[in-house]
Amino acid sequence: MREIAYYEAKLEALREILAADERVHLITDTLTGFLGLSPHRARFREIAERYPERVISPPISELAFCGLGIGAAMAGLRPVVDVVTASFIFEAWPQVVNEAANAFYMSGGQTRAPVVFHVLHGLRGGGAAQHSHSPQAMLWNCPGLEIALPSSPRDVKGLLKTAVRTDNPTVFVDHGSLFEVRGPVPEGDEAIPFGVADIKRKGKDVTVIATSYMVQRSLSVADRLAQEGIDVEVVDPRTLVPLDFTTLIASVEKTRRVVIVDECRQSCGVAAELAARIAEAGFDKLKAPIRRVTTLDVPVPFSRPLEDFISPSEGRITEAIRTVLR
Amino acid sequence: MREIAYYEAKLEALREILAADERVHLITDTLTGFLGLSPHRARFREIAERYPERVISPPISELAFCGLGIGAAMAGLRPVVDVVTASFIFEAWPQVVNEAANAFYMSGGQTRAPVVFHVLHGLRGGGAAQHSHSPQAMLWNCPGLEIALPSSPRDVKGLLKTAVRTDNPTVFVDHGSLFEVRGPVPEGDEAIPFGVADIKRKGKDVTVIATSYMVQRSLSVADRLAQEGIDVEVVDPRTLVPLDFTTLIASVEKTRRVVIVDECRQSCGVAAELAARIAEAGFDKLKAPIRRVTTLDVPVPFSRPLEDFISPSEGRITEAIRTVLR
Amino acid sequence: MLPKLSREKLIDLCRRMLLIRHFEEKLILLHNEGRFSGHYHVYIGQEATGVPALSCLGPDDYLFTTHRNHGHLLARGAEPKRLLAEILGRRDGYNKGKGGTFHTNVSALGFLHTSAVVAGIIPLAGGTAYAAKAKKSGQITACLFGDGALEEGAAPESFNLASLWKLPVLYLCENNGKYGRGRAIGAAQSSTMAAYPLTDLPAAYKIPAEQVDGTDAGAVHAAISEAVEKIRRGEGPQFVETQTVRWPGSESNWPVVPVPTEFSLAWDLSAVPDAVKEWYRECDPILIFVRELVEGKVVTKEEIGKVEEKVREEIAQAAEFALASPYPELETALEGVFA
Amino acid sequence: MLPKLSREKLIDLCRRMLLIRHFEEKLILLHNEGRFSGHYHVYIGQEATGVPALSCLGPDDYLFTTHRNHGHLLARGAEPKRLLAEILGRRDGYNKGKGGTFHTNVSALGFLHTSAVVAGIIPLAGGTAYAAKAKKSGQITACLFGDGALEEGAAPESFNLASLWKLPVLYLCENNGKYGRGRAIGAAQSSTMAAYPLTDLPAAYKIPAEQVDGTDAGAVHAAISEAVEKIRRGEGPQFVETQTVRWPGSESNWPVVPVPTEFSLAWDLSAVPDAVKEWYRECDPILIFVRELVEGKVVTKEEIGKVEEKVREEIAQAAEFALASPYPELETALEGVFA
Ligand SMILES: Cc1ncc(C[n+]2csc(CCOP(=O)(O)OP(=O)(O)O)c2C)c(N)n1
Ligand SMILES: Cc1ncc(C[n+]2csc(CCOP(=O)(O)OP(=O)(O)O)c2C)c(N)n1
Ligand SMILES: [Mg+2]
Ligand SMILES: [Mg+2]
Repeated sequence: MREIAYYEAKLEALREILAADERVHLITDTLTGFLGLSPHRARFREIAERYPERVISPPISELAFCGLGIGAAMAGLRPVVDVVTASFIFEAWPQVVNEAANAFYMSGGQTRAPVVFHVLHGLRGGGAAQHSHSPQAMLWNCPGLEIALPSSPRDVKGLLKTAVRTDNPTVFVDHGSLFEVRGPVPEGDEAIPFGVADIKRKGKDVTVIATSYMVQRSLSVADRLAQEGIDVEVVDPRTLVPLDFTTLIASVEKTRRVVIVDECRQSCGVAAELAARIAEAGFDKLKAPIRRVTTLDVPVPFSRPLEDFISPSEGRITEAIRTVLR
Repeated sequence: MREIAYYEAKLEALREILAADERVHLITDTLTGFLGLSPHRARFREIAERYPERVISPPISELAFCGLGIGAAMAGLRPVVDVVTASFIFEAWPQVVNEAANAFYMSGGQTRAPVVFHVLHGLRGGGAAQHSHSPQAMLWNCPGLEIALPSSPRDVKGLLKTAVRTDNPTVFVDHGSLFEVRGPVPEGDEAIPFGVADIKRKGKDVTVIATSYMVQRSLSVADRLAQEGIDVEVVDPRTLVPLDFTTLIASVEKTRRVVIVDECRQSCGVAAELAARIAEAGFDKLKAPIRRVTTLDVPVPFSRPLEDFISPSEGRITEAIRTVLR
Repeated sequence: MLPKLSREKLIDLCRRMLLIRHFEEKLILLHNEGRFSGHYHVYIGQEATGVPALSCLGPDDYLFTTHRNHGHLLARGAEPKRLLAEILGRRDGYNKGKGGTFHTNVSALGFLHTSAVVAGIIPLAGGTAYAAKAKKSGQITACLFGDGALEEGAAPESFNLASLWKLPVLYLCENNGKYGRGRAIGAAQSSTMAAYPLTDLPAAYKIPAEQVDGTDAGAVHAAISEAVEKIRRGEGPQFVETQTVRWPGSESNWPVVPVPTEFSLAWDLSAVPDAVKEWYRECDPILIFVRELVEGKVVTKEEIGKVEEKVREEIAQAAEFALASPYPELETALEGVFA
Repeated sequence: MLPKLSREKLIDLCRRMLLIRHFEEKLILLHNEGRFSGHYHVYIGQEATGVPALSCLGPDDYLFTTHRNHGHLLARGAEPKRLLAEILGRRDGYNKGKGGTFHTNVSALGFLHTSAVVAGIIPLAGGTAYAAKAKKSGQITACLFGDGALEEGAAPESFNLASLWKLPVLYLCENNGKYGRGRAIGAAQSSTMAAYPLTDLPAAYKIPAEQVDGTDAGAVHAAISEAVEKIRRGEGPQFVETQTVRWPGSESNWPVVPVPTEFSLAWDLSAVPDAVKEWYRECDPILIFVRELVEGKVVTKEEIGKVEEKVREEIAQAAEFALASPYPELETALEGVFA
């Protein structure tokens, strides 16, 4: 299979989605569309130019344009709304968590809101306290939203296709540090269903459950530890809602040792929920306490050494793995 | 000690706070001030009338008036901002989680923002999907905010006093269903320090960690189970940030069985964090998996029987206790 | 002033207004009997806004409404029995009991989503308008909200988008705060909104904005039909503010009925308590409309009496239906989170 | 036009403008050398707004600024070395390296908090103004933001509060989008803001609002000092929009220096690349100011040369200081979350 870069797979998905379904509209800054500050962002322009009526650039009004996306979805479009930096979804919080998430349920099934919100989450190198959020834990605490977190070129393409096709509001949580990752991506239309975890690396000694960019970090830690004879299994849930708990717990029952790596802050983060569920379901299987490796519970400092220090770094992942193996 | 109603203790605290410290200003709908739709709300009016310059009624602009509270705190006041229904704090989300929470840290300690946000959280009987949120889990995922959840007349008075005195932004998460609860409240100024859990009922068979109104529910379950000879310890953290984990884990080590009762939705909720921490720290102490009793992971339905069904009811608490004792 | 409409149409407007009033008065009784819990809001006093305004819309148009939605749904033809069942949290409610008073919506009538978050619908309305424009379907969106909604930033943000993108949306701002005495009894604009007259705000965004007496069915009908025409011609968003005086029954947080409405109050207020007489004499939009109909010789009092009688029956049947409808199965609480 | 100020004061303004310019040009070089990571924004082209505007404030007044804060801090007297250390993430930075370019603030100078969330400071500024009014301290608050901030609902919501409560706040909107070509190179108002002229928005809230040429130091000084006086007299919030043309070096997402500034460009543009010559000739506020100073016979070219020389030295020392400052101890990342 051909290998392409993550950002190329993402652009390819957008291109194919627009070509296949004229209900799809992109609400995005057409100069940075879906790639944020990536040096490749100009590549989006060609897409924007091909669909001038379906790719629109909004004012700095996240609350209004996210709400507009929800309303347009209710009326039959398939809007993909690019909020860019994940921290800015907070500006649209009332629309996302209190309108989109509730629409289908509280209408008694009358109204669907198949909107996709696209955000770039996490530590990005100098983003400091206000531009480095990972809102997926808060979003998971809010029933009614699907949450997808790709971690590979193949996943970003396949999950984005599904995000646009499901009948539910979806938050597509991407990470700028993935853009240069290269990997195999099938040609043509291969949507990846939501709710199917992916074992990114098979192993027998310890299960590392990782999300988003942390999958890549965990894989490189696993490679390094393999040289010491430690055989790490890396499991990527790919979507939090719906969650493929079956695959997760099967891996846990095999290895009986678990590390969870996620970029949300620890308290009430994604790793907390996964840890709580696994600790309950795997109570008499676990041979060691579950370790969480997350962004530490502080606002994100600007200075790079400090930012690296609080991040779920390869060093901290390695240490956690060693601890659960002890 | 005299016994008074919770709402009276709360009003007394507000009265004493205003009298003691002229930096305190209340931003609140003066017609419902701090009591929401409670039948006692008119009792607030007397306070509002005594301090016309320090009790002000804002427009329906949560983002702006919460931000105004933060700014006023930065300039030396001690504003207490009543957001009323907790769901409306979402309107102010960018100011609360991305300004107030970060101010002290990202200024390198130059700027304090000792504002208090007051919200009424949780299921309230017919509040439906948009008016029934418990945002404390989302807030705990956001370092920089103190979070207090009173559960008794004494606590509401003592914690409110501390909330106004600490130098940090605090979210004061109250529950309308507590207002009629009666209990002992010392006369005079007795602030309750943050970060000190309270054992609301001593017991030896099982630890129930409960927050806010769920403390009251757990206490009545405990009373009922006592008749069957089941001796339940009910521990109330009272503040999530800072968290008195020492008291929690001490109780866990004593009973070795844990149920966590909290009104947030389950996924990434407060109970998830507590469960994850206890499962890790108490790994070889626990005799049974930790059970969480939370609001189920669905939007809140309007119809009363459905609302009761998804709530962390006495029935579900009882069942969870029996399960961990099995 | 009477709307310039056929006799049949005028009678139909009258019927709808009476239907709303009797529905709401019944609802208050049911609440007082403890038949449902939760806070709720009634539309009494605003009937001459909703009914003529919504009569200007086409069958495919979209609508969004708020916590004060009952009147809008009924004006558009929702069945009282299913609406009432919803408000009582029953299985036969439009939303299967999951929405309740705050969120009743009927997508078949164009009401896709009803938000009780103040201003929550204003961004959404831009979305359906955007979709209709993209699809060139000719549908417009009517966004119905209160004066308080303008205090939320969601309103101006959305006005900007609608104006820039010339979206086919009608903003109907029902200002029930005229002479209001503070938030709880209707926002007194002068104390909560510096942008006064309220039309100054949409006007700043170059959205044509007009004020009209919301108790005058003819004036409302004229203003709304003109605005709707402009929108259909592609002139972009339009804003209309209708002004009404808050019904004294809504002055506390929980509505009370000072006197049960019957059309004959239009001429005889002896049954009305003195404290509220002025409102029923000067401000009750239904009584004004009834007087205009009779004095304009469109209908006789007897004819109106018959209309009201039928409305009463319909409401009685609706109440019977709703009270007989079972509560939803408990397991349904766990269903329908995702499509 | 020159501000009506003493010769010493005018020279001081000139010095501050040059300080900002040289600081920012140095910063771009340091970034190109990889000395710090993260996105950042420079103030080049807006110096004749910030410097004269901030000179109208008193020492106790409060200020809030944005992602584009460096110029404001320097205009107010922040030490270049500590500012630069902050932007490089070093221990001696004003924020101990925790804030960085987006969040540098100096509370001793009245800058309590710098938000890089567009419009994030606008609600906060109402708060310090509210506090000053409550304490009758006479302090005013200057809230400095870009044209794009008006697109966020936080702006109109806050204008409403400020107007209703007559808060002592100056809104200074630096519109650097004049002739901008789309968001990334400065919001072209006409395409992103329907409320145009921008002053229409505050005016709707009854906040007196004025537009002024932001490259004309004298005009800015006159407008701001008048606004400040009105605020101090208790007339409530005032709004001033200053218009500048975006510096061509900021047209991409990462700034580049087309030509290093020296004051002599005011008369000799031969070193300037043709593509950007127009901006340096017509729009560079520093060169305009320098020409006015010399042509108005306030100072000689030689005197300005000396000022610039000192500025250059100060910047060189600042860079040396900042680069020599160590990174913070790692454990400090975990400190200072709570007071
Ligand atoms: C965001 C938000 N804040 C506060 C409330 C509480 N609330 C419910 S109705 C209401 C008044 C709304 O006034 P208006 O929009 O004029 O509508 P009216 O009730 O007068 O029809 C308020 C403040 C809410 N529902 N949503
Ligand atoms: C809420 C939010 N949305 C988007 C951004 C990304 N962003 C950073 S600067 C900027 C443009 C701001 O324009 P303006 O306010 O005119 O300031 P300027 O940069 O032109 O000085 C944007 C959109 C942000 N920082 N915050
Ligand atoms: Mg109103
Ligand atoms: Mg700008």
